[in-house]
Amino acid sequence: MIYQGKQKIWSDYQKEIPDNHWFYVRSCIRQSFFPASERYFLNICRDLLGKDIYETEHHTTCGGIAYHSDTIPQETAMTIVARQFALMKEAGYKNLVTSCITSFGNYTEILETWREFPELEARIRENLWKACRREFDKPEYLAHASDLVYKFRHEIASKAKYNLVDHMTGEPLRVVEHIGCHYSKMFPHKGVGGAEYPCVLSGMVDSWGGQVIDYPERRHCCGFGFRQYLVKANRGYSIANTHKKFESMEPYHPDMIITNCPGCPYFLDRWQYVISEMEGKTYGRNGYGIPVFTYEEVAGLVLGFDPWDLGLQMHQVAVEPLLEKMGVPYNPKTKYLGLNGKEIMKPGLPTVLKCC
Amino acid sequence: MKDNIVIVGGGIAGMEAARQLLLLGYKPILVEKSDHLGGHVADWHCLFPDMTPAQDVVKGLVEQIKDANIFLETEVSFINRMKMGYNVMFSNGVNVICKAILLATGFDLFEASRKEEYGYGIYDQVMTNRDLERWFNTGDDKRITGKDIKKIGFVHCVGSRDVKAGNQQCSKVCCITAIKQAMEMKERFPDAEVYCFYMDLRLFGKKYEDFYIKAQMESGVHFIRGRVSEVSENMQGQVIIKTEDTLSGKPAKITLDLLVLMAGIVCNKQAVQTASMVQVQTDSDGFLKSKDNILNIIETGSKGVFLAGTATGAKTIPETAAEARAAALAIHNYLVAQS
Amino acid sequence: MMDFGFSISPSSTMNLDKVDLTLYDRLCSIEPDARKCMACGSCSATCTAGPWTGMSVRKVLLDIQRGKDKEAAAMLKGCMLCGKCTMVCPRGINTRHLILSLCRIYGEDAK
Amino acid sequence: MIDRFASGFDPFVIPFLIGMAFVLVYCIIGAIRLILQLDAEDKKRFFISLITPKTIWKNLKDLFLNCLIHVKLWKRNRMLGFMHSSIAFGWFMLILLGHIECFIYMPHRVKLFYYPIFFNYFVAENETTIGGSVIFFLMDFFLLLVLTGIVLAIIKRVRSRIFGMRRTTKPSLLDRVGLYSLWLIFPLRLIAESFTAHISGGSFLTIPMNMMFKAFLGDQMNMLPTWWAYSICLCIFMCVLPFTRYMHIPAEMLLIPFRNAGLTIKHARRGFAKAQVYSCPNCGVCIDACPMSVKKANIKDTTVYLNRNIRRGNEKRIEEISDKCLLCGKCTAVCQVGVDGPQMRIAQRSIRNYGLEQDYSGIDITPFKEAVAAEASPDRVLYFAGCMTALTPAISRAMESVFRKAGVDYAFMDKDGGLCCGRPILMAGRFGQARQIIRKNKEIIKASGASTLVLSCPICYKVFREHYKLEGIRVVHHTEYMLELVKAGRLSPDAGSDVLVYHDPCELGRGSGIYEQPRELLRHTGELVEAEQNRDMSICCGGSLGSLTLGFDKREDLTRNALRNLKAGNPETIVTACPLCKTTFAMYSDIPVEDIAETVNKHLK
Repeated sequence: MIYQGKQKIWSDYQKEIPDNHWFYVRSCIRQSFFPASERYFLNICRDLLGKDIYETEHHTTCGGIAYHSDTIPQETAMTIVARQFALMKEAGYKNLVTSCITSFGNYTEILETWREFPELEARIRENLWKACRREFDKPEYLAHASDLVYKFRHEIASKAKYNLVDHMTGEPLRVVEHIGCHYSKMFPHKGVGGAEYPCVLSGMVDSWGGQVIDYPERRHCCGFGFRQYLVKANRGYSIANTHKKFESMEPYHPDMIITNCPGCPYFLDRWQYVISEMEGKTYGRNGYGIPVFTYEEVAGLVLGFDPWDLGLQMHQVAVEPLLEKMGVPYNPKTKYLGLNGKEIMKPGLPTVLKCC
Repeated sequence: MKDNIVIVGGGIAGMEAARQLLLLGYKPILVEKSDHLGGHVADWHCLFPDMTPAQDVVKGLVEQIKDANIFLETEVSFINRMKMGYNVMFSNGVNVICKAILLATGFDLFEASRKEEYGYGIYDQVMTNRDLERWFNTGDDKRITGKDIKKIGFVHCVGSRDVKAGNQQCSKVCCITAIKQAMEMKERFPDAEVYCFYMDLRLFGKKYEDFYIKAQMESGVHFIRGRVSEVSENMQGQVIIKTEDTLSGKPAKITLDLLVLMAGIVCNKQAVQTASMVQVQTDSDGFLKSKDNILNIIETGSKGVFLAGTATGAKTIPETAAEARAAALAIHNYLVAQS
Repeated sequence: MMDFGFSISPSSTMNLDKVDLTLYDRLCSIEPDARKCMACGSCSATCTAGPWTGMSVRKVLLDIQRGKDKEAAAMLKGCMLCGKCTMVCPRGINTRHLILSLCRIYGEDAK
Repeated sequence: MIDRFASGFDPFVIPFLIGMAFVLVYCIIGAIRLILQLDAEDKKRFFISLITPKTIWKNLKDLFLNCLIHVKLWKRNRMLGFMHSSIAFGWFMLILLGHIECFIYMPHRVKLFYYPIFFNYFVAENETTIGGSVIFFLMDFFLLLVLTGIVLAIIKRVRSRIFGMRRTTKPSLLDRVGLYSLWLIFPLRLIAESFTAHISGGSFLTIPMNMMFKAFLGDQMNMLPTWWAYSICLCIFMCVLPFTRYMHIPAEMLLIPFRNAGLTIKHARRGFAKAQVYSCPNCGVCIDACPMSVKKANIKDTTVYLNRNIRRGNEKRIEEISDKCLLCGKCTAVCQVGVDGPQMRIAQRSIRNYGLEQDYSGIDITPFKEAVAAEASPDRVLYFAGCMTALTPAISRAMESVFRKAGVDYAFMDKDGGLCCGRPILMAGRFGQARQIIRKNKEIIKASGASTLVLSCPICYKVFREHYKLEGIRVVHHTEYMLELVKAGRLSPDAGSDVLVYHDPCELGRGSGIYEQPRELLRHTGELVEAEQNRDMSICCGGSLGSLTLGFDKREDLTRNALRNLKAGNPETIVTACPLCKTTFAMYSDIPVEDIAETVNKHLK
């Protein structure tokens, strides 16, 4: 890869990200899959970086999953989104940051649609008024939470306790970055670095000491694809895509995968188990899988938070080999202890994939 | 008067060479076996890529070579090699001693009836590209006149790129001719669907690709990649052709009101005979053999014998004309060196 | 192995890096003319068996060039060996013998 | 005559006895093996033929005419015929007369196997023998006959062209041993008998020789060694015989009854096929006849080499030879012993292993059958043009026109394409698959209810006639059918002045025996000239489907040669009766080539 070439593209796709005062909307599925990620995002931003990030318990789903699964029309999704904007207006914020890539894509798509068809915006305004007597302003800036972490990556790096390097050899870790499709594939100029070579995650990896690996299927979808997974008959197609990605990255021996989408880490993580059961194949070293992280989890690890506080025990693929490589201390005995110190249940072990 | 030069063939190559030689101060002798000048082009209607009327091209040239000695309906009976040139005997009894001979003998259009499976001469509604041009010129052909023509097919590569027809070479101009004729037919029969059945589309020349795009965009010609294998006839006298649509990978059948065969360019058999009188052989492709196929396509192995035009292989008119000019210059240089 | 109620769908992409050309190479070694094909489709269009069995010489050759040996085999089974394809081939390929040779080298695989 | 030796024995007969015993045992065992290799049906047929008076008579006649007189060879070339029959018949007569002689004069010695052969050594003349001078004369006469044959054979070795053979096979080492011993046998016999002529009597040849020897040599010491040499030569010849081309002598004696019993080749290497292989005299007549041997190409792919390689078990060559052949059948037409080259080759092709077997069980012919059945009518003529005719639409169109002009109610069965007739796949040796196709086509034809099936393609015609067994349906080629129409007055072509030459397609002529009908038909339409080689000697056009391996580029010479042959009588048009011949000739011919249907149609109003 010619690095300068990518630099050139990145410079063409720069995104203006305000420094402070954000209205935060959470993701539906991340809260259950990666419960600590969003919390640590807020912790990092508020406590460590001292930013003003507001969130309200009144916000709902953005309707993205239903929209992408063809169960609601776009107007419905627009009205839901309009309500979030109204909440933001009511709270006095102008910058919106979303936790979820699909939300981000959904918001972007809606804002772009309104820009093209103002009459549609007027109708939604009317709908929202009819539905709940609220009014909204469009956000001045729209960002994904990873954009913020990207913006503050150097500050995080300066506070880092650990780096993305093999602490025994000093070699950088080989990191696969995977961007959610809806981040910039629909509207390239809305993402950091554009659609072909977005640098939102690779920027983090670079500044935290890791080495991003470039493999042929780098831009390929994780395989979730909403309908493809949600309809069981299509699930073979979903896993085929994930399988294709892993087959493609396998020769590069990645140490970890970093993602910024709710679905991707989940599917890249869980499908490794399914593939191992179906084909008897694992992609990590010594029978382990390749651990998959959200960007918040990686930031948390770098900043020295306890892995179990970051919720890494919720992953299917064991993270311990990576923690050892990075030199992050962890206590195997507390892996499955809840916040109250009591044992949360231990998962059963897969037949092929090594987990601990 | 300077030295005698005999030009065999009064097509584009022969006429253009004669024109240039006249300008150089020679008085060439031009023999043509048919009763008119212009060769195959004289039978044509319009020429790609600018739809120039073929008659204008031919007439323009004929006008400019009036001063040459032109023998129509005359063939070369025999040629004897002499010490300083050739003794050429014509079928009209004229005997000429000349220093240089230019073989501008042109090509034969492939006899479409030899590909019996295409049914030329067997089915009513099958014609060749030449027949179609004739119809453009005369407006008289029982296959078209007074018929309700709704579907027209053009078969590319008839007698070209086909070992079974004894000609492996590409005839170079049929792709663009087919597209030209397809568009012309579409103009005359706007309601008709026009299909081109091709193996490869070879559109190399100036503005040819524009023609192709125009055929797709404006005329809506359908291009089907597959070589026609058989033709049969139905009760209504329409022709049914069998081909494979190789892009969708399925055998296809289509009923047409008119089938036009793009007969290719093959070597003029008579030319081979004439050439053998001056020891000019045929190349492995069946056309006359040049001294060298890159930089010296004009000269032959025999001294004072030159070639121009499609005698050495399929060519377009501009290529032929350019070659004829080159030949005229080569003859001039040769004669200067001789004296 | 666990049954999840679905399996990994085969890729619709042809991975030309992974194409196994053993059969094609073997074919070319005994029928060098196989390389001559320009996929004009005359053979398939004229095929006597085609309308009945789906046989297409052009596709058989293409499948083998793309390593799709099974598909080619299925199609070959429908050939009636009438030789019409050989007659119409503009490149003069002895398609009939090519088919017979293919039928044979499938046997070599089994050994 | 009296015994010279009381014992009636001398050690020099031992070599002869060894040779004789060996060859007899070998041949008898071989014959039994071949008979056992026949399948049950063929075996039965064979044994029945051996006791049926008609076949017994035919066997005897064929054995006499073919093995002794070589009538076929006489027809081909008199010198060749004379050479072979003088040796074979002369030798046979020598043996026969020897026995007669022995029977007349020494009846008590007849049971000694060797005695009649070396009669002249063991007996002495006395006054009772005077009456036998006729036999002595005959003995000398036949010996002279054989010797002339031998002289011719030696000349033929050096100059085969005199005998009308341009190319012949090269004998193997054993062949040479056999050949030279055969040449030596008779001169030695002459010398041996001459030495004893003054004792045992002789005639015009041996007596003068005896006197001459006496004058030159003077003693009797040479007598015994020449008899030894004679016996040894016989021994050598008989011992090598099973391993040389001379095996054809005993093998043909088995092949003739086999053929007369009506056997066909059931197995590529056993029974009837093996008998054919051994019957091949390696004469090489088929080399000149083979259409592939134009310009000295493919000489080693002729039937004689097939037989030779089968005997040697060279599988690679067997495959090459059997796959290349056009199956035109000309080698069989010229073969002296009647080796069926095409059938032999198809048999070789049939035992090949294919990893992939064609299967047509999935073909659903119901719609086709229904469409045909919907128009069923017993008076209707069913016209099957065949797949090749789809590439020569002029033929089918001409036929349709002929039908219409003759007022024939016809149905064009494969106008929109039909199934293959099965002959091409049969030629490829895939019998099972051919049967599948035949079964399907048969169903369709039966469903049509037609009583006559007219075919345009001789390839189809042959298989329809031989393998379809369409009871109640007459199968005719369009040449026959049109002639019938003409004879019945339903067609009256006007005579033209065109000079036509008729090319006999292999499958129609040699394959189906139709030579006269097309000629008769053509005489109605124009002046017919004959090709240099015609009828069963006609030369294949080179387009045959029979050959599996012969590529397009390799066939041009064959076609041009066939065209040269056809143009011997300066015809204006070449007429054939096969779509494949037409297509093939049209590629290279400089005069028009048309099908007989087109010719006839042109001359109809």
